[in-house]
Amino acid sequence: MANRVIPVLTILLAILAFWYAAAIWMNAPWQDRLNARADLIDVPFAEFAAQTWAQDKPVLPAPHQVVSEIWNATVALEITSRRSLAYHGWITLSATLLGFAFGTALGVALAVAIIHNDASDRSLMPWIIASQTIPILAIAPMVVVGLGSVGLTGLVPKALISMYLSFFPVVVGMVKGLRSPEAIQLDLLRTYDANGWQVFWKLRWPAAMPFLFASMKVGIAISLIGAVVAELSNASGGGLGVRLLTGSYNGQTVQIWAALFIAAGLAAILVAIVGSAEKWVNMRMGARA
Amino acid sequence: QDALTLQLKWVTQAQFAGYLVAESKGFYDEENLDVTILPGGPNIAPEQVIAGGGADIIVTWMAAGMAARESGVPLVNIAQPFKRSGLMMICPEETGITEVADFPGHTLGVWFFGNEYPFFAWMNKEGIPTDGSEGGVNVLQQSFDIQPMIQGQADCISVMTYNEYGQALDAGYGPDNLTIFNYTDMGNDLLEDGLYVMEDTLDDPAKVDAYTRFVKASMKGWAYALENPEEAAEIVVEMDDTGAAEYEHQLYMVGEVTKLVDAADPALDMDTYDRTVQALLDQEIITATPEGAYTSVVTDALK
Amino acid sequence: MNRTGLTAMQFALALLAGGAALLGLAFGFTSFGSAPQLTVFFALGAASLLRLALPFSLWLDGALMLFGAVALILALPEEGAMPAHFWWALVASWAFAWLFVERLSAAIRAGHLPETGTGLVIPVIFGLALLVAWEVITRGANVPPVLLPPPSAIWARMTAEVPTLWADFVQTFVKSVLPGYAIGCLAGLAVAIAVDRSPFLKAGVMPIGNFMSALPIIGIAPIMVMWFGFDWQSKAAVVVAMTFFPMLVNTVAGLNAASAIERDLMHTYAANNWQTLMKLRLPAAGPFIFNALKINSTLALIGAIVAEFFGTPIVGMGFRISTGVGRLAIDLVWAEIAVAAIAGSAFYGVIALIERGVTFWHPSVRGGRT
Amino acid sequence: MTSVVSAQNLGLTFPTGDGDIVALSDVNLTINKGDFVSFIGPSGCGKTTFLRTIADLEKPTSGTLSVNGMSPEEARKARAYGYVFQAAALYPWRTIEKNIALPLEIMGHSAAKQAERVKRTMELVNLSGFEKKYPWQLSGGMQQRASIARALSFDADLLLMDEPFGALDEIVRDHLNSELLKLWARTEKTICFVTHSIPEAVYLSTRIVVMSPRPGRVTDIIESTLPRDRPLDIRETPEFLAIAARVREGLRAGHSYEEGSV
Amino acid sequence: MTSVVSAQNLGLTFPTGDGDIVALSDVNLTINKGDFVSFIGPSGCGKTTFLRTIADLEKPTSGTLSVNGMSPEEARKARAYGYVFQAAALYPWRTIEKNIALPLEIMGHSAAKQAERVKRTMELVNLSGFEKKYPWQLSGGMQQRASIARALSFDADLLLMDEPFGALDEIVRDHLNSELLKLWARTEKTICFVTHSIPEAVYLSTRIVVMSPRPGRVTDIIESTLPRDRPLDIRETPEFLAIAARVREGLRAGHSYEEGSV
Ligand SMILES: Nc1ncnc2c1ncn2[C@@H]1O[C@H](COP(=O)(O)OP(=O)(O)OP(=O)(O)O)[C@@H](O)[C@H]1O
Ligand SMILES: Nc1ncnc2c1ncn2[C@@H]1O[C@H](COP(=O)(O)OP(=O)(O)OP(=O)(O)O)[C@@H](O)[C@H]1O
Ligand SMILES: [Mg+2]
Ligand SMILES: [Mg+2]
Repeated sequence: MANRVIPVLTILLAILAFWYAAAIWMNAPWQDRLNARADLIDVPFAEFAAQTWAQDKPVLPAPHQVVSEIWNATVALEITSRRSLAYHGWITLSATLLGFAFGTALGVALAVAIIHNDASDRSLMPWIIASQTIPILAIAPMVVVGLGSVGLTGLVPKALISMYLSFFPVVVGMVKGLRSPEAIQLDLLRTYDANGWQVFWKLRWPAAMPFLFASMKVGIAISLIGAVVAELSNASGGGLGVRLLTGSYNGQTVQIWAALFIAAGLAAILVAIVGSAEKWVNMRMGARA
Repeated sequence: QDALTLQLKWVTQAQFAGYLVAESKGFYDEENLDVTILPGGPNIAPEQVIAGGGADIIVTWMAAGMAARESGVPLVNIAQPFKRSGLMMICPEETGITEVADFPGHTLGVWFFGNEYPFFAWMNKEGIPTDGSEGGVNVLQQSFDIQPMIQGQADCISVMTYNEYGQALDAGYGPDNLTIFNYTDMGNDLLEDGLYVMEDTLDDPAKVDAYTRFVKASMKGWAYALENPEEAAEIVVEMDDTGAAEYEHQLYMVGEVTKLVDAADPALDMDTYDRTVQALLDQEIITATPEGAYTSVVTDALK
Repeated sequence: MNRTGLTAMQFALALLAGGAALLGLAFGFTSFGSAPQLTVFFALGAASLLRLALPFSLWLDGALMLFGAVALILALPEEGAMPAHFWWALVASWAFAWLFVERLSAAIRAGHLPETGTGLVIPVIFGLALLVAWEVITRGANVPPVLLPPPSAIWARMTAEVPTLWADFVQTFVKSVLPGYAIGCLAGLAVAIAVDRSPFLKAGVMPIGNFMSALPIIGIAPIMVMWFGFDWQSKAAVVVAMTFFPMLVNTVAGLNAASAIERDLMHTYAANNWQTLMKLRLPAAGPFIFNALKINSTLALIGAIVAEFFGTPIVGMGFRISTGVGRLAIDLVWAEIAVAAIAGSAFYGVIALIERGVTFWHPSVRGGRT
Repeated sequence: MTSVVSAQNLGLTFPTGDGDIVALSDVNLTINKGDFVSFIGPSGCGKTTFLRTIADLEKPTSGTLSVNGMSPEEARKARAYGYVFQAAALYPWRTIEKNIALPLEIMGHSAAKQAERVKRTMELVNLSGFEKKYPWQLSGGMQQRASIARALSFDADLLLMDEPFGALDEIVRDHLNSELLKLWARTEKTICFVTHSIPEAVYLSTRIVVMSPRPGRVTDIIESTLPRDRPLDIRETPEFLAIAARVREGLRAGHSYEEGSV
Repeated sequence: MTSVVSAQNLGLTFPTGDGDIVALSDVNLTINKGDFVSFIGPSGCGKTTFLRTIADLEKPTSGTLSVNGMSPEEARKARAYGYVFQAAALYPWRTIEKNIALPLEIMGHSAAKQAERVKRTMELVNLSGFEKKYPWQLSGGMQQRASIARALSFDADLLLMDEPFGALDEIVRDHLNSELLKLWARTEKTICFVTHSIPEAVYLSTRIVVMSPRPGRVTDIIESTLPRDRPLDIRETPEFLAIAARVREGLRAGHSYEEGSV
């Protein structure tokens, strides 16, 4: 354990040190202006550094500023408060989870169609790739408006955008996974005259499990990105994306960073949850420890 | 109760205090209206929302409304509570800009997304090219804050009196170290936050009646906000879903916005209207003088 | 299989196509003569039901699909909603397209038709069918063009605005995406190689790298604009940040892909680290590196466009898209989206081609499609 | 005697990118009930292909083939045979007993019957006690035996075995050879057995089919004169060595020293 | 005679999750220059481990081992040996000739010398004409020969070969066996050779080391009385069969029929 933790801590410390130094450097010009205006000259370096780490709207907030913003905006607030990042995190999380569920279902369905039908294999794959080259942020507002005009608002449009991003890794992974059984494993079932359904459930599906989980890990992280992007185009209802946006429009850099870190934490937790599900399934499937 | 949906032009803030107060204080209920207020944002075009049927009434700038009318969304102005523009361009004194003639060769920050028309109309009037050619200005798509000025990425930036200008004041800028170009004072203002509806709905007397009651209640809201700025600011903060609105800032904004709004008279001022249309035509933002782009049935009914 | 030589699915599609044509003929009877080409299509489509008795070439299905689509688009009314029986034409030609594609791929699989060439026809037909359906539904159901313009309007706008589109493409793709992509990928590769030398660094950097690659990196776009200014530099910086971690994670995984025995071999030659890296581990990492290059090719474009939403000089695909929505120039927005999709697909395609050339030896390239 | 497998002028050609490969050409062979037939021949001579054709995993391109008097496809659908592949091909996510139960599940046997059959065949291949283990927890030889158990579990009368003992060392191989002989003697199954080892072929078979490549064809069929009951040390008898020598001759004749044939 | 490999009380234990595995215990063995030593024994008895220890791919946990009078590490750095792995381990992105040239590149030979050596060793293993092919375009046997050529290309005096002919059929194996003997006779190399086949071990070796597992140890060392010059049919002589029988005895003694040993 220790030989895993120590390197990570070392690197984290290095990053922190670099960050504090960068904060001094990047916030210095503005601090100079402030000090000049307040007729403060020859500020000792230690004091100057402390000043740059305590600006209201710094170019680069110091780590402790971000941490205290996160603390103030989560633990220190009622969870139902609209200022609470926990509240906004929950909104984003629910869109993420719904979008992830849609995306995984769609991805698996497409993969099944692709491996079972030559025509869909040939016709779908290039367009699925092309679909991912469309800048999602560009169509997100139109999707929100379009769905709004047919009465779908709130969670669903966000979830659909997150689905649009997250189905892709699932299709790609599952097509690979469902095709991963070797010829000999398929031949074996043929000698038993197994039907298509049996081939799917007894061979292809279990063989695809590792691929499914690998792509779900990518997919859930991307789902979160999708939800954030959708919120950038739809300020109503809140969410971490909205906090990023309003933070950006009000020059509230500390707020931006805090929202980013909460999003990062969410992503890490979600990936970890999928990872433990994977471990559990692996155990049930008797994989090597 | 008649259900109406209002699409705001921007995020929930005191710029829309009248509507938010009217909703919060129950003025709409008194008029037997069930109003839903949808906040906007940087990627939401109210014109697109109303064209898709997502709203009944929108708040937008006349330039954007007229441009939309030409691209096939028949919007009609039914009321114009904002009489003046809050738009300004500010230049820190370090840039050495003191008058319009100093502009060429400098970088100016401009908001797009339908907010760029007044600027281009102004430059057009001054004869300053904006296409990057010799003797012209460089135009930058500016973020909705004052960072470009603080970081020196733009020499002059766009601000609203009631919003970003406040941020500039907070940051230690002020009239003594800024050159300020106020669009209204220069006579270059184009009509801002008006209320627009789809043309075909005006054929329905019941709808017109609902609009009339809506405008009436909204103006009551504006009047209330004018008299009780603190309470109005609190209401705005309370109604902001995102939790980003700060009381101090909203209080400042209420104070500034109420200078632009005439709470007693929502009618469209024809002089400003004509000037706006002319500027849009000059700038080729629209190609023909619009017909039927406004109606006074609503405001007349209130008289 | 049955007497018609069709599988159950093809048979169902054939019935659907012929049936829809028959219904179109029946419902369109009252307005006979208003759209002669459609009536002809309905008649021919209904006649295709004769396949129950006679052999019916798959090319006839292809011809019917094409004829139906063209007739339908020509017959679309300029104004107002589309007559109800037109919808049957859409259903019928869609079914013919599907049937054609099914039969075509069956023929390719059975070896009756060559893979190259005909294999390419299928995705093209799918794309065209999508465009036709889009055109017919937006125009036929009178979807407001400010919500979703028909492809014909988008195409008209594309051809009319070539200089603008080109300038935007240069600003976004050539100036922001390509340098950012190159820097991000190279940096990821270099750091991966450096990190790989030290187990300590690897143990420290990898969990953080994995964490970062799961981050919504898009969120840093406003920060980058704040740091690097409005021009392409900030966009390139976003692209660098977005492409760096996938490359790092994949390369590190790839450098471990060489099997123990392949490494032992190097050990028996007393090869030094550099030799082992160049002759074994980097080549073995090839497939992983290309995987990252492919992922990054789509990420890079999205990153640059998103960053342009937070401030730009007044050129660029993201700028045009965001201001286009504000001006309700939705057809221009879609024209930009089309350019982005084409550029992105081409970029992806080029990388995939290079991958085929460089990692020719990998089983996934040697056999079967990718 | 009834014929279980009967091939007349059987041919099979694989079309490939650079020209056709004639994997089988003009094969004539009849295998009767209770026969133990070994196939031997250099790599690529079509041994596996012939077994796969019997199993309806490949379609002949010429000639006729019947299995139990039916077409191979009908025979496969009637679950006429058990196939032991060259590799064990166990499913890694199933325990050994589940792997052995797989064909029974697919053929829809009741749980009780499955359990009973699995128990019996696991005893037969000497794997009792390893029911709950996963394939990777077993040595290569044990995996191979599990795959044999799987093929035996549903008690088909025809066994097709493709180098089942390839991965084992000589001692273990000897042991399994004699076990297989005992099973065959007890159950009267028909067995088609592919091997590279001449002693193994001679020791086990009633008939040895020698094949040769390019194109794959049968060059010799040797009837064994050894008694059915064969102790291990029969392999040092002159009779055994004579048959082995004949097989080696046949093999050497079919073997060209061109590179492609390795 | 100088000793090339000399092991005293050599032991090697692998620590694993569930207890240590003693792969080698108390191995005493001296291999002299020009010896051809075969290692034979059931799966898991430590043959590969012993070869890997000589090659400095594993570190002994007890006892001493010297190679050419040096420590194994020094010997490896001096490029004292060529190693043929159980699997061919060719790099798929290199052509056959590039694969064979790999050690020469690493050892910094000139291009001309590389070309000459590659040509010579490819001829030796009978692969001429396949220079520009990629590994997957060759049959398993040809790949195995390419890996032998690679080990020969830089002309080390000690060859460590781990079941090099495992994947080949009997005829090809016979052929390569005699080729290897010829090479050995011609070049006076020292060869350590792992095999599962008793006839192969007897046919090739001057000495046969019989090993047995759990823990891996040497149970018997049989000196061959066969002459150095060995035609293929020496394998039918009584002398040959006697040695083979003795090896089989030694092997059987070390072989327990518990499952784990399969
Ligand atoms: N699917 C295939 N496509 C093309 N050629 C094939 C295919 N399967 C086998 N062949 C070719 O058919 C010939 C016979 O192959 P087969 O596998 O039957 O040989 P084998 O006798 O079993 O050899 P081995 O002893 O190596 O198992 C070979 O030349 C092989 O290359
Ligand atoms: N890296 C390792 N970690 C743990 N145990 C190992 C390792 N390598 C080998 N062993 C164990 O050491 C023992 C000897 O293995 P080795 O590979 O030397 O056997 P072998 O005689 O070459 O067998 P085979 O004939 O199967 O090649 C085995 O029990 C094996 O499980
Ligand atoms: Mg075979
Ligand atoms: Mg070994």
